[in-house]
Amino acid sequence: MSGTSRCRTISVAPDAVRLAEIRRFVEETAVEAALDEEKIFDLKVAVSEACANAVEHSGGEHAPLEICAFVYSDRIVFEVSDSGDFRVPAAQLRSGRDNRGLGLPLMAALMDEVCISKTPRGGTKVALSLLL
Amino acid sequence: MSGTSRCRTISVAPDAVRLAEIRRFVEETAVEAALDEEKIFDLKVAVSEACANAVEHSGGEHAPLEICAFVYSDRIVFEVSDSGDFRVPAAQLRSGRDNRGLGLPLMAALMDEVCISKTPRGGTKVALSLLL
Amino acid sequence: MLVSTERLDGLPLVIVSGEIDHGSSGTLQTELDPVLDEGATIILLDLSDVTYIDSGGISVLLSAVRRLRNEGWLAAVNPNANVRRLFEIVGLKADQGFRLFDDREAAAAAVQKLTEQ
Amino acid sequence: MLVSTERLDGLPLVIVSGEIDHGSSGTLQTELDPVLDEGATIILLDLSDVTYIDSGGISVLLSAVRRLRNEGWLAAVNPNANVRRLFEIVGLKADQGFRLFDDREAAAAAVQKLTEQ
Ligand SMILES: Nc1ncnc2c1ncn2[C@@H]1O[C@H](COP(=O)(O)OP(=O)(O)O)[C@@H](O)[C@H]1O
Ligand SMILES: Nc1ncnc2c1ncn2[C@@H]1O[C@H](COP(=O)(O)OP(=O)(O)O)[C@@H](O)[C@H]1O
Repeated sequence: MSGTSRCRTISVAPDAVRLAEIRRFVEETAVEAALDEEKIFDLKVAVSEACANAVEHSGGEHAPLEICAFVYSDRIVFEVSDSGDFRVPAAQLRSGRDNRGLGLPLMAALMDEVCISKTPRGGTKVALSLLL
Repeated sequence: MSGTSRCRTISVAPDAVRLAEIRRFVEETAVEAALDEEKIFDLKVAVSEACANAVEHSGGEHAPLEICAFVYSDRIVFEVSDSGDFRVPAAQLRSGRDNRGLGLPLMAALMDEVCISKTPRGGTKVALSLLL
Repeated sequence: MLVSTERLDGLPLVIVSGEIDHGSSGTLQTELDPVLDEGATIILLDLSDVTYIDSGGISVLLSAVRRLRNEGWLAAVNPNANVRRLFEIVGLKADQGFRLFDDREAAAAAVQKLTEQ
Repeated sequence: MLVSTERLDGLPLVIVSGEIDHGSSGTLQTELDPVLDEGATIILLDLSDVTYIDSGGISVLLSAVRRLRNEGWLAAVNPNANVRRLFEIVGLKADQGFRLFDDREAAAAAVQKLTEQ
């Protein structure tokens, strides 16, 4: 990764109704970085999926989600951090999981890189990168 | 990531019967890096899952899988590369997907970091990292 | 997201506008359920004014497609280029329970042709 | 991976050794299917000599658990610490169709107690 990064952060309550607001943040950042419409759409989807997972799976914590945007000269990166462990979907959930399990594959299909990592304080961070 | 890396690579035909051989490679590398038994087991599972996905989903290509091991002073990383696009599971597959969709979540739950990225030549690379 | 249901040539026509995401997809599901329950085999879904969709919305469409697949289809009308691209990525476009049309008339004509056979 | 089936106190006892992965799990499935098909409600699965398992093997166990869940359970006997940990991570340990035992006798005793009730 080359170039200096400009970093912007928002912090949002873990509720699916806030996803639209997060997408406005993605859109603004991506428009400023002069991305084309297709890439902006893909980033909105990928960030929404990561945030929807954090809302659903981070374990009923009330801690806010943090979304950080980094714009480098060759790529744009959005990091979504929550305060819960990454979990394997429970067996009960998995039967009748007809429409589940689309989120992570969709992120990976749309982005150039998706990194899922443990944060030092026991949370989960998903970093979504698109080359410019 | 600090320290010099020692890098070892193996190249294996994309066939599930070769997974045991890949695990021997993981085990040797991890034992040399003095990891404990639990971490060695977790690495074997994560690398096997990534390779099983490459075998199943990389699209019937006959190109071999490449597995590269990097040992840094603070972490060990295994990279699994195949020559197919990352794909979203097909709708047909998704109904009756009772036991599917365990691989990626298991990797993320066991590792400190999982990165899925597109390779320059249209393939998929999964990098699995464990802190030492 | 806004959603309403009308009829076109006797077929249910569900019209959606705005963003279909994990927060709003439940409302779409609630609109589609009674239409499916009353036994519709073809549903027209006008997406002209949908600006965004993700797996939240796609899950709802997949459920409908699964229920319609054996006897009919879900007809997505005029999704924008990005929405269309996403339908392709998730495999909806290749599903036999799903069809894409450029406008309502084309969808209705395809149904007409089907009933004439 | 090696697998064979015996009987203990009239119960099917499936004994596995080696590594259960995406390459070998089909063999385990093939061994379990007829046992499930003949209507067993409790299956003992001796994992003492299993050195490795991943989602390939876990999928097979989950299918069995799903079939047994309403009337009985799959009894995993003596898995090693790593295998046990994986069972916990994937939620098997908390499933009502799954039980863990330290040895065959403990498993058989639990069944005995059940039938005495
Ligand atoms: N932020 C997160 N925290 C904890 N677990 C997560 C998180 N994101 C994803 N997961 C786990 O990964 C699984 C797969 O996620 P995904 O592919 O988005 O499908 P779905 O959410 O429909 O199950 C989830 O079911 C969950 O167990
Ligand atoms: N190496 C790969 N190449 C292409 N697609 C992949 C690859 N790995 C994973 N995928 C996609 O991600 C989906 C989820 O993978 P995973 O969680 O391991 O579950 P499963 O393999 O059981 O479907 C797969 O169904 C596939 O569509």
